[in-house]
Amino acid sequence: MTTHVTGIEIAHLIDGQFPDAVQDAQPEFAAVKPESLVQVLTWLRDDSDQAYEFLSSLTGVDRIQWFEVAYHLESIKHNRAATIKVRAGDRENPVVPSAVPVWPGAQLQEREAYDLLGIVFEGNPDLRRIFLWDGFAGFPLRKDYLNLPGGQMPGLERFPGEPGVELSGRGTE
Amino acid sequence: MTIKSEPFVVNVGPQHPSTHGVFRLRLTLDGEKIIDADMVMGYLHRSMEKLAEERTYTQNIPFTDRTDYVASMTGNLAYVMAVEKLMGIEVPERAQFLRTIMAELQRIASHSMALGIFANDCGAWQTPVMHMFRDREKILDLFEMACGARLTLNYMRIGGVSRDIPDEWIPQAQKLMEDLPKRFAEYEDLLLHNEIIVARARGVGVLTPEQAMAHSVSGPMLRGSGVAWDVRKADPYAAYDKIDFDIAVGTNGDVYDRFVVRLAEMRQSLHIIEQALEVMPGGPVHERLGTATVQPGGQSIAPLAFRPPVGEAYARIESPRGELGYYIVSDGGPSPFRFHIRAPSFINLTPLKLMAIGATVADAIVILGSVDFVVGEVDR
Amino acid sequence: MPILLRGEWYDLRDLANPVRELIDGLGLVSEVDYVLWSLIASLAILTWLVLSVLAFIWIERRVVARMQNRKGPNRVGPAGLLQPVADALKLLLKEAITTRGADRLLFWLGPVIIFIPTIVVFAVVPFGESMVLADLNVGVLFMIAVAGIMTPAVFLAGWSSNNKYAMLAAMRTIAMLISYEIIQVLALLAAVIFIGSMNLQTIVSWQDEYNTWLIFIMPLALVAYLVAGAVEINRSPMDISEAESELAAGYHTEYGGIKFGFFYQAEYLAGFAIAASATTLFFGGWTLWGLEEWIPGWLIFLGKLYAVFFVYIWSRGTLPRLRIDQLMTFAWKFMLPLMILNVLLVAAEVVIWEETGASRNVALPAIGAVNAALAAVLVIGWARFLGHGSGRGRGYSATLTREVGKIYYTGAEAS
Amino acid sequence: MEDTGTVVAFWIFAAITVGAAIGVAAVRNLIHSVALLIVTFAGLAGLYITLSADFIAVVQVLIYIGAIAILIIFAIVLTPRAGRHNQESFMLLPALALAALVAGTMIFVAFDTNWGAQRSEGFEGTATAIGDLLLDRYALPFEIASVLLLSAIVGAILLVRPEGPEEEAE
Repeated sequence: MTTHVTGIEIAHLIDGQFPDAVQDAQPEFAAVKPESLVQVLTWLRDDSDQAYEFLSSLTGVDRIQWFEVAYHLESIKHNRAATIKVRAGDRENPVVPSAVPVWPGAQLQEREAYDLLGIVFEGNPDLRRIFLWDGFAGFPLRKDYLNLPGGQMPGLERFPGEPGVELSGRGTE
Repeated sequence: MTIKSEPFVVNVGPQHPSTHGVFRLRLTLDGEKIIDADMVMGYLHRSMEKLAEERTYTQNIPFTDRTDYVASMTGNLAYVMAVEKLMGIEVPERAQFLRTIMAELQRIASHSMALGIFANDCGAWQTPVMHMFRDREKILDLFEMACGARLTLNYMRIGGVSRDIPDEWIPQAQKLMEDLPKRFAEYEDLLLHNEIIVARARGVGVLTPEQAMAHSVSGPMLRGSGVAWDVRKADPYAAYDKIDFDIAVGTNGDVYDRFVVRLAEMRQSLHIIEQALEVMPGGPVHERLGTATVQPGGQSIAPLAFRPPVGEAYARIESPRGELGYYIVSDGGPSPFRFHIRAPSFINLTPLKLMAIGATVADAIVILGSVDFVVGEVDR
Repeated sequence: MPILLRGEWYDLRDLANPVRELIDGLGLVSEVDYVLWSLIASLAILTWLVLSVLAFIWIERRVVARMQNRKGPNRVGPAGLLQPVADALKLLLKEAITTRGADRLLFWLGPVIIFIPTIVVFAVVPFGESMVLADLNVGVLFMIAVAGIMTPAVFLAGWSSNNKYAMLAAMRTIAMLISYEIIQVLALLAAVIFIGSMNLQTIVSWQDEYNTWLIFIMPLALVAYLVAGAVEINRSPMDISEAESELAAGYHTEYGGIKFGFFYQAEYLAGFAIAASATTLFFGGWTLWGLEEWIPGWLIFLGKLYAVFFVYIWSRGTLPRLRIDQLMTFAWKFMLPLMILNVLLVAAEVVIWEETGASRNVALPAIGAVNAALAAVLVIGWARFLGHGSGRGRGYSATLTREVGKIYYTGAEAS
Repeated sequence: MEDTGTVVAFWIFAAITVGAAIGVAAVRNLIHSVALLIVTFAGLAGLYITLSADFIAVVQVLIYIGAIAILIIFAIVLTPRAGRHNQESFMLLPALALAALVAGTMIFVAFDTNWGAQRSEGFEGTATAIGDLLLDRYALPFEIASVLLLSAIVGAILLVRPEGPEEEAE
C-alpha cells in the first residue's frame, strides 16, 4: 500500500534540509519557493530515504492570485507518494524553474503546461507549444482567457506564415 | 574516409498508417538511420481540460471515455475515483468488484489490440489484428450487456457504477474466460515465438530501468524495463487488495519485452476476473449521494450537480497504457476548478527520441507501436 | 531468320485452327503473316494474363479474408466475383493526378516501363508442349534479364514522384533487387547446370523424360528462387519496398487512379512470371507423369502456376515483414554462401554422374536424397551458426513477481 | 542480313539506339539521361538479336540494364549536391575531342575489318560456344578480368568502410 506522505510531513523534511525553502504546507501538499525548487527536487530524488525517482505528474493550475505547478512524486523504491508545489505570482509572465534536469520525464508535461497556461519553465531545453499551433494567441487554460488584450478572438487569426496575418497576442511574445 | 549522406527529413504522419491516429513524427535520417526525432502532436486536441471546467462533475464522465477511447472503462474509473477521493465517498463492495472486473476486461481488450497492431506495424498484414478483434469483440459484447455501449462506455458513476450487470452476464463472462487461455497460447505461439517478430523486436528501443523511471514511463513499458511497479499492487484501489495476482515484468527493456509483459498481463487479468466473479458479493452497486435517486428497474443515477468541498485530489490507477491519473482541484463549485489528466500515452512518449535515435525507420515504427499510445489520450 | 521472331506458336491448338485457316487463306507475304501470327499469339497471352489478374485479385482478397476471420468482398456480383471489375472501373474513372513537384515525363513513364518486363517474360514460358511464343535457347537467362528491367523502372517511379517515402522505397528496392537477383541467378544456375540447357522446353522435356521434377533434386534452389521471387514481387515477408506500415505505399505512394492500377497489375504479373518460371523449372512445367495425354498441358501448367502463386498469397496473409538490414544480411550472409555451395555441389554431382555412368534410376534418387539431406543440414546449421532459428522467443516469458519496487532488469539482449 | 524482316528490325533498332544515345548526351536532366541510356542499352540488345547473338543480347539486358544503369543511378544519387541538371562544363572541349578520337578509331576499325569472314552460321549454341571459348582459348583474359573485378570490389569496400571499429552493422 502506498504511503501518501502528507504535505506537512514533507515540509518538515524539506525544512530540515533547506531551511527557508518551504513557502506553505497543507495536508495535501507542500509549497516550495521557486528559487530553491530544483535543489529540493534534486534532494528528494537523490536522498536514499526519500528516493522519489518517479515524477508521476506535473500540472499547472491557475489559482487566479498566482499560478502554481504541482509535482506528484512517487518513490518506487519505498512505495511512497508526495505532492510538491511551486508558485509563480506574476500573472503576466509566470516563471518557474524547470524540473527537466531532475526528471527528463517532465519535458512533455512542462511543454503542455506552457502551452495551455503560459507558465515559463526556465531551463527547459525545448519549451515550445505542444498541442496548439505556434502562433496561437493566449493560453486557453488561464481563467481570464476570454479577455484577451485587444479584443482578440482566439482561433481566428492563427497559422504562422499565413499571408497577411500579423501575429499578436500573448502567445507570441 | 566515411561516406555520409545528407540528412533527410521525413514526416511520418499526421496521416500515416502507423501513427495510430493523427500524430506526426518528424524523423531526420542519415540513410535509413534516425539521427533526430521530433514529435508533433495536437491534431486531436479537443481542449478537454478546459471544457471540463464548464461542466458538472457528473457531466464530465463522458469526456473520460473519449480520452483513451480504446480503454474507456479505465478512464471512467480513474476520474470517478478522483472525485470520490475529493468528496470522501465510500463505494459499495459490489461496485468495487464490478469496477475491477470491467477494468480487467478492458485491459484484455486493449492489450489484445495493442498486440495485434504491433504485429501490423511489423508488417503482418492485418491478420493478427483481425484475430485479436475476434476476442475484443466478445469483450465488447459483455460491455454492451452491462451498460449498453461498446466503445465509449460511460459505465462508472461517482459513488459506484451506473447499473448492475444482468443475470446472464456472469455465465457469458465465464464462458469467455474458458475460451481465452487457448487464444492467448495461440497468440504467444504465432506472434511472440515468430522468428521474424523476435528479430524485429529484440534489442530494439531499449530503455534501462533508470531511464524509464527518469522519463516517467509507466505501465507495460516500465515493467518491460524490469521495474516491478503496478499501481494495482502498489496502491490497491477498487477490489484489487482482495484478489491474488502477480505483476509481470520483463528483463531486457526492449520492444519485445513490452509485449511479453502485455501478454502475461492479459493472463493475469483473466486470473483476476475469475477470482472476482467468484467472490463478488451482492448488494447495491451505487452509493447514494445527496439527492441521488434510484429509478425503477434498479438503475441508480448520480445527481447531476453537487458541490464537493474545497480541496484537491489526485487519483491514479493502472490503465492498460500505464499510470492514469486525474488531478482535480475544487473551489467548492459545481464544476471542477482544474481538471487535469495525467495521460500515460502522452507521458510514455517522452523517451521516444531516446529510443529512436540510432534505430532505423522500420524500428521507429515498431517502437512507436510498443508505446501503444492512443492519440485521443495524447492530445486530449 | 532472327531467333526472337521464329516462335513455333502453333499450339494454340483447337482454338487457333479456324483463325489459322482464315489467315492462311489470305495468302499474305510471309513476313506480314508472321507478324500477324505473333500479334495474335501475344494477344492470347495478354488476355489470359489480364483475366488471371482479375481472378486473382478476387481470390487473394477472399483467401486472405478467410485467414483473417472475415468474409471478403461479397457484394458485387455473385460471391463478390465482380469486385475486381468494379475496382478496375473505379481506378479507370479516377483522376490521373500528377503531383506538382514530380518529374512529369518519368512519372508517366514509370507505370508503363514496369509493365513491359512483366508481360514480355511470358513470351518464353512454355504453356504446353511446343506451346510457346518464342522458344529461346537462353530462355532461363531471358526471364531473369527481363525481370531485371523492373529495377530501374521502380527507381524511376520512386524518384520521379519527388516524394520522400517513394524515394526511400526506391532506394530500398534497388538495394534489395540487386542483392536478390544474384540469389535468383545462382538458384537457376544450379538447375541449368544439372539439365545442361537454358531452353525452357528442353528443361521441361528433360523432367518429363527422367520422370522427376527438379524440386525433388534440388529443393534448396527452389526455396531460394521463391524467396528471391518474393523480393522481386514485394510480397511479405520481403515487402519492405512498399511497407505500408512504414512508407505508406512505398515507391507508388504518389500514384493514383489507373497509374496505380498499372503498378498493382504489374505486381501480380510479376508474381505470375515468378510462379511460371518456378513451375517450368522445378515442377515439371506442363507434364504430370503421363496425365498430359488426357489433360491439356496448358491446364496442368496453369494449375501448377496458380498453386505456386498461392504460396505467395498465403505468406502475405501470415508473415510479418523483415527490416531492410535483416533482409540484406539474409541475402548476403545466409543465402549467397548456401547458393554458391549448392551450385558447386550440383556441378560436382553432374561430373560424378557422367564419370560413373550410373543408370538414372540409381543416380537421380541418390542425388535427390543427398541434396535434400545436405540442404536441411546446411540451412539449419548455417542459421544456427548465425544465431537464428533456435527459437529465441520460446522459453522466454515475463517474470512474475509480487514485490513492488524491485528491479529485474538484466539487459541481456540489449545491443 | 538478307531477309526483309531482319533488315527492318535492324533499322528500327539502330534508330532507337542512335536516337537515344544522342539524347543521353543532349538531355540536361541527369536522371532523364540515365533513362535514355537504358533505352540505348535495350536498342543494342535488339541489334545483337538481329545478329543472331542471343546469349549476348540477353546478357546485355541483364548486365547493362539490370546492373550498369543501376550503378550509374547510384552514382548520381550518392554524389553530393548532384543537381537535377547537367551543368555547363569547362570540360566541354576536351570531351568533344576525346569523343571524336573514339569515334574515329571505331570508324577506322569498322572499315578496316573484313566483315564477310565474321558472318554467323546460325544460332545454335552461342552460349556453349562462348563458354568454351572463355574457358579454353581466352581463359587467361577471363581470369584477369575476374581478378580485376575482385580487387575493385575489395577496394570499394575498403573505401566506404567507416574508420575504426565503430558501428558494427547490426
